[in-house]
Amino acid sequence: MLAYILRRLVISIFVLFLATILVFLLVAESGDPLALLRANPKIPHRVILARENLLHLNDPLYERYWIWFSHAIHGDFGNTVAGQAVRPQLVSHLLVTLRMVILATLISIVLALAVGVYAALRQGKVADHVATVTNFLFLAAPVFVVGLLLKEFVAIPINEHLNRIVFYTNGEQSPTLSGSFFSRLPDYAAHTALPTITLILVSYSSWAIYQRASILETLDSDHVRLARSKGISPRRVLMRHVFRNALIPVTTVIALDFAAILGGALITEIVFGWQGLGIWFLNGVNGLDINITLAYLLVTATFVILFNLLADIIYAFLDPRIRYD
Amino acid sequence: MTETSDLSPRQQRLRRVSTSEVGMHTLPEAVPPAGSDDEARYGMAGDARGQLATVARRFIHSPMAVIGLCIFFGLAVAAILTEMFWTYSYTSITNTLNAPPSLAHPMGTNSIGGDVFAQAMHGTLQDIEIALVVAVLATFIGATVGAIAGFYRGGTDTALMRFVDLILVIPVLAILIVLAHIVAKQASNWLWLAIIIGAVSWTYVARLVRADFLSLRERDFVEASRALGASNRRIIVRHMLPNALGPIIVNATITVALSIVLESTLSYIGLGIQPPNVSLGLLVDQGQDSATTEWWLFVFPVVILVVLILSIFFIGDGLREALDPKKNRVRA
Amino acid sequence: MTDATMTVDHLVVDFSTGDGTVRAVRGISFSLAPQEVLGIVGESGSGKSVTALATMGLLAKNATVTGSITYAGREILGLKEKQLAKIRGIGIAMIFQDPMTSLNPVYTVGWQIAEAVQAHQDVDKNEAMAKAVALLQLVGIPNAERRVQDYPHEFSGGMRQRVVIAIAMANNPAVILADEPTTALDVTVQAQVLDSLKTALAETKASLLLITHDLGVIAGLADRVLVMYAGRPVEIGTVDQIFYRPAMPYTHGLLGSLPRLDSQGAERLRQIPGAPPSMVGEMKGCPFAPRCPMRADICDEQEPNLAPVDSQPLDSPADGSGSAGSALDEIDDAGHVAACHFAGDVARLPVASMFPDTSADHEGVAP
Amino acid sequence: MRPSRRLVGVVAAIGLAAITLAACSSNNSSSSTTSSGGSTTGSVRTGGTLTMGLDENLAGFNINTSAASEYVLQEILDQVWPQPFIVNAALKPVLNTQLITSATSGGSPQAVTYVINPKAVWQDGTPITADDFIYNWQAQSGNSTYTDIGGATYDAASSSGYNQIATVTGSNPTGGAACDPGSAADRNVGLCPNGRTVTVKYTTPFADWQSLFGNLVPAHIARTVGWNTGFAGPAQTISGSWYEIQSYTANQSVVLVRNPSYWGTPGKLDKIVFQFFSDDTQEVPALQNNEVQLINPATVNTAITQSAAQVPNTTKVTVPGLEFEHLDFNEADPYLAKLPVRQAIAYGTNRQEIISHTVGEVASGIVPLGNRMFVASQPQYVNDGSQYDTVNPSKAESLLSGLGFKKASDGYFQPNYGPQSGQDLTFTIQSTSGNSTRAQTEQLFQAQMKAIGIKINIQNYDANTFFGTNLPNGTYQIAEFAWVSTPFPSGNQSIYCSYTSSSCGQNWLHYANPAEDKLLAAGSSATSASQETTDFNQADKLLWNDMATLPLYQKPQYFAWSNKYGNVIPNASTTGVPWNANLWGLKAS
Repeated sequence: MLAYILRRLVISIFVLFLATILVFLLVAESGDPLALLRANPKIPHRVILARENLLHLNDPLYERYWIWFSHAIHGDFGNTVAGQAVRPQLVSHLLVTLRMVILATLISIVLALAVGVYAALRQGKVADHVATVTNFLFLAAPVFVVGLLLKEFVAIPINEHLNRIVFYTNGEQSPTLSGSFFSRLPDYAAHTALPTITLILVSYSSWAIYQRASILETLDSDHVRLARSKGISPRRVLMRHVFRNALIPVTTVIALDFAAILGGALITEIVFGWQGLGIWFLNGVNGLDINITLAYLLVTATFVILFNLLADIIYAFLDPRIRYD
Repeated sequence: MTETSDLSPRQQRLRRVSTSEVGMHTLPEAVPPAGSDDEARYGMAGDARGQLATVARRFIHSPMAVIGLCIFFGLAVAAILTEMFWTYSYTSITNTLNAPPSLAHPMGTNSIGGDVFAQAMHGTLQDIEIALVVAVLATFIGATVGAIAGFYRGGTDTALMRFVDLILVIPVLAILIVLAHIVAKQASNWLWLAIIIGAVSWTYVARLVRADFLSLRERDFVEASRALGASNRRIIVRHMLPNALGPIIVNATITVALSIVLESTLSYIGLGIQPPNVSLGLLVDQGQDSATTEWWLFVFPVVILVVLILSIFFIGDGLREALDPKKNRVRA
Repeated sequence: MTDATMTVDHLVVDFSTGDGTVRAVRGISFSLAPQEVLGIVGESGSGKSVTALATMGLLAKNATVTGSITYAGREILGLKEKQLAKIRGIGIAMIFQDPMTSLNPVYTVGWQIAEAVQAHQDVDKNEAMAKAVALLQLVGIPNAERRVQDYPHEFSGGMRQRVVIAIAMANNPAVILADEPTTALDVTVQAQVLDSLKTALAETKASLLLITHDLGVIAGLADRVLVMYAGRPVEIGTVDQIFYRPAMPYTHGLLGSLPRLDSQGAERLRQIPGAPPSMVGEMKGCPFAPRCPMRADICDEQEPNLAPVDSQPLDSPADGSGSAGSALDEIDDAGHVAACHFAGDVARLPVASMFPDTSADHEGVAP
Repeated sequence: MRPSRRLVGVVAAIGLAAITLAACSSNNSSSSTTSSGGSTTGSVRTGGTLTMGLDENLAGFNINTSAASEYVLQEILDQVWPQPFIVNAALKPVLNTQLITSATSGGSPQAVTYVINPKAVWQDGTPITADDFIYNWQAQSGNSTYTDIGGATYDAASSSGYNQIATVTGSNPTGGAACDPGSAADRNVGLCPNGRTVTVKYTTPFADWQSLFGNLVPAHIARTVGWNTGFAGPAQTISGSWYEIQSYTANQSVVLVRNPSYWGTPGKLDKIVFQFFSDDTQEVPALQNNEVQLINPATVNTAITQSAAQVPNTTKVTVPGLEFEHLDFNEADPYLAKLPVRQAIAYGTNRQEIISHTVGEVASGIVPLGNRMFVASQPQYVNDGSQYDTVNPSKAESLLSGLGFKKASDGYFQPNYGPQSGQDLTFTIQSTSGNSTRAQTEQLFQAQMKAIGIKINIQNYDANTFFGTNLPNGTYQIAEFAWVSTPFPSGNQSIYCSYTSSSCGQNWLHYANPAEDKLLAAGSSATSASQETTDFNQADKLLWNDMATLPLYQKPQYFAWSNKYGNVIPNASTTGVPWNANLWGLKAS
């Protein structure tokens, strides 16, 4: 198992390496990040030359990549086009994004499993139809639509109705926030609620549909039939045989979707004005900022890879047939 | 996951129809049995015409799928008719500014007097156009790559699948943003948009087809064809591909829905369709600030967008069930 | 038979599917005496397995079951899952067709047997596990003490089926339903599994409902045989009656496809042409008629009911079939019923002589 | 989404914006100078907090560097760094007398003398002296002999004006003390760095001298931490004005509190908080939620104004801004090179319709702009293009016919020469993508041009490509974007002087007229404000005659704030609304 995971890790890192080259080339070839400065005659030419040197813009591409790469493996992601260090920015934006993503992922998983099981057990009944249509609705609604609808038609009316702020619609915390962590918690919660709910709604739906199908499939399986034929209680059949086995495929689906959650977080951040990785990345791309783009790529891909490795471990734990060797 | 070849134990069991980003949607499919009835799985092998009739009959018996089909074609036809016969075009500028829905303007007008109905219908058409191009492109590339990887295995497979993995470790939306930025410099043409969305959407089909091919190539009829001296190309195209057709078709349908999601998201963040052209995502973006005031600028595009995507998911789901022989299996 | 362990009466099972209603079982009645072995034979799709699953209450949700099933004199059809659980395993146990899929892949074999033990016996985990080891030894698994810790995928198909048998006998059930217990196995291990099954019967003194399409298995184990076709029993009788006086052309066909050690000379195997009818929708006439060499107009009009078979020669002596002569004469027709308009005539024909001995129609091989 | 809407706006102003940001903005000196900017809204009490929404994040605090030069930072620094002149709400620079007791310009060559308030000190107690002026000049002079720490090139957002300065010297240290000798390391030997009077001598006259030395960087800090990247947070960005930066949370907020070392009249509010929004359209919901109490979103449209209108107890004001949209004609194009074609387009463009369909919906009183040097809200404004005020399609068509262009059956004119000979006369208009007002303007323009027989295609690009590549490279036919006018018109010189000269870097029009060059040069070096105004207005008249560009309208600025606060006075200049934030306060009820 360890050998397998190490092998996976090595291959993942290799893929990641390829990805950085690809993205590096794409961004590098897409234009001159200093074009705006150059177009401004008020900026002394020497200022632009200095910036070029800082960003190594005049070096050959392979050399620029090597400079980036040799620094990046030591945790130094270089400077932004504006001349600031990338790393502190990366860390601060990452912490913001993780706040939403971790919470949303955990709740989505629980919600998806619950809704999936419930719908499967009520198969064909009204509850099943309601759950399924709801799931499909959230599956079909793009993230920004869900976010906007929640903001405009749920959060603001509630706030107005109660005449106090229950849901903040912008930002990850109030600007003047101070005090101990616990005294700040209610403010965090009021800011985090809407974006997290958005992310949950768009994430859970596909998993719930999948979980339902998986449960139905398992319910119909030979081994569940055998389990039932033993005369054990229906509850035990459900928990020990149906739910337990249905979890296996769902694990993979959730793991594979982690990249998608990060993509969804990007849009959610835009809708709710969160200064997370997504907005940072988008501004980086807009500014042809290679180092920001690559840092985002590196950190999201690393999370995806780690999450998938975690899923592999859980998978091996859930399914004894899997022996990674 | 990054290493597809090692996913095989799972892939044998899993056959997800889609993995998407933006919406992060995974339209799941029932987990197929661990048995070996792959060939019959989607019922496309053998007596094609008879199977087709069966599939069609099953599809028609699924109310959601039929509703989805009606809505989808209803919207498409309405959009085409609007384009041809409606008083206003999506570029029309009238002197009725910010008017709520009325008989003359069923969905109201925007701040420069544009007819929202004409724009929403043109946006719908634009979305469908893009989505169809994406689906064709992604399916073609994906099926080709998957077929080659699954058929030849070995080094070819590894190289191709590593490339597929590239797109799995990064959020698809992030790749799209980078690509859209480059494309935007060339031209803000919807075809370019379709091409880049297609360029990131084919990997799922590739994995799907590859997994199918890995199992198909061990099958008797492939062995037999090989023994008879059929060329690789012929074996792939004439014998193996038809057997993988079911999942490919279902996946293509889902790709249509997902590319609308991607396109509208890109348009929402300003990297997709550019004015004066319109797409539903762009209309939502333009209307979002008006959600509570000039609600018609926001609500109509949102509803059409969601209904359009939903209808395609229903079609896809219906197709999947219709093509799934387990559906009608009776234990005996 | 009031002393029957289990009775099935006018059992009808319909499945509603996207293609319409599938009439899987169209009325079957039989009873099972204590320690009796009743074989049910028929092609795939003839409703054998559905009958067994209906008895256990294990059919899918889209199944509609009517009729009556009693166990120990009690109606069990329509019982709630909870009540059924009290009968399953200890009253009626089941052995499934495909040992590759019928064990839960995520639990050890010992765990799964112990679970069955604990379902009806008030024992702790260790005792249950000890029982599991004993059961595994009984069904002939070597190194049982060690192997209880193994997962199903670490066992071969034959071994797994023995584990399933061990589970079935864990609570000494009164009835065991064995649904094609050897079909999915290699021929070489079939005999071993059958031995395990016999051991199980000997240990538990259970009645056995043996579902198979393998007439060889029936011949070795069964007391009585029920032949099913298109969801209905078409012939019921003792093993001798069925094997030597088949009164239904279909039974003839089945026997013809079986190599017989008791036949003399180089008799060719015979095939039943065509395929079983679709089970969707209503049927008219005898469902076997399209494949029947004896088809007459009445067959298309009227579906024959089960009726006692009168196979006494119309005028003695019987011609041609003198080879088995004296043995045949000893078989009486008591309890022998068949659903054929020409049952009597058929029973008088030499076994398996009705169908051509061509093997060309490969497609139509049953099952 | 729309990050960077404001950035687009600022960027649109490139050259001018840099000047504006680097130089012109300053804060008003005292309460008495608010006269023409609007009335004070009654007495306010001391204490309280106001949170204002800003729509960009910061890239450092030294606004004089190209990396950090942004509008939002100016709004913060209005109250933090010393501002000799403050542009008031009437768009006039006014001396900040709490900092500089007098500033006079005169002589030949031009010399400007500033007398610094002897009590003026930085937050850390270091006096504000000539040294700060010397250092700020050196850093922004563009002269390679002056370098930042480590020998790095000074990153200056603009060297305009500073590069015309010959020397900056101090005199009259506090209390009649002797001049410090200065140090070679600080490059102020013999310049009397501790002097409280500063004399700035120019090599060539610079009419807009008041625009220099705004956002004065503390020299003693900068020499230690570095000009370019040293000002990363509150620790280095020490105050020399009313408020100091208490905390800065990247991408979140900047919190200002009263500067205890301030020598003059202290600010009223205890705390001013600036909260950053990644999308300015979210500012209205935030106002509604009372998350912020003052907003000035870059996006101004009906959606914003209408939803803000639903927020009770707030004042909403729309003010014509200094930014103006215009059509830019590239004369390198064989058809746009013809004056009649440009005139035809100008006559065919219904500017009134464009206004009423776009900005007119949110702000009343916006008129077609008739001047490129001054906007209508400036006192120097003259409408030089009145003949184009009303649309005149027949005139447009006759101009095109006059060139020998024939109107084809599809209603479009067809040129009789060049690449489009015998085809419909077609131009592509381009602008920045993601800006709905510009997109709508283009659509209206397209329809209006169709009416006079010119086919228009629309093609927009991201700001980087549009401003960074397409405009400078001249790869456009007609462009639509904004210039930012300032109280200091000299910035216009580099836009309209002949493109053949290397100093006319923003003349992307391929426009060249020696008479224009002369007028612009005269205006920039004029020694009196009235002469400067006359010269630039004449230059503008000439541009109308040559129809170099077609100004469309002033972009309105939108402000909304809670009625609980008094003395909030919108300011359309790039100084921003916090120009008098030291006077803001909760109304005394």
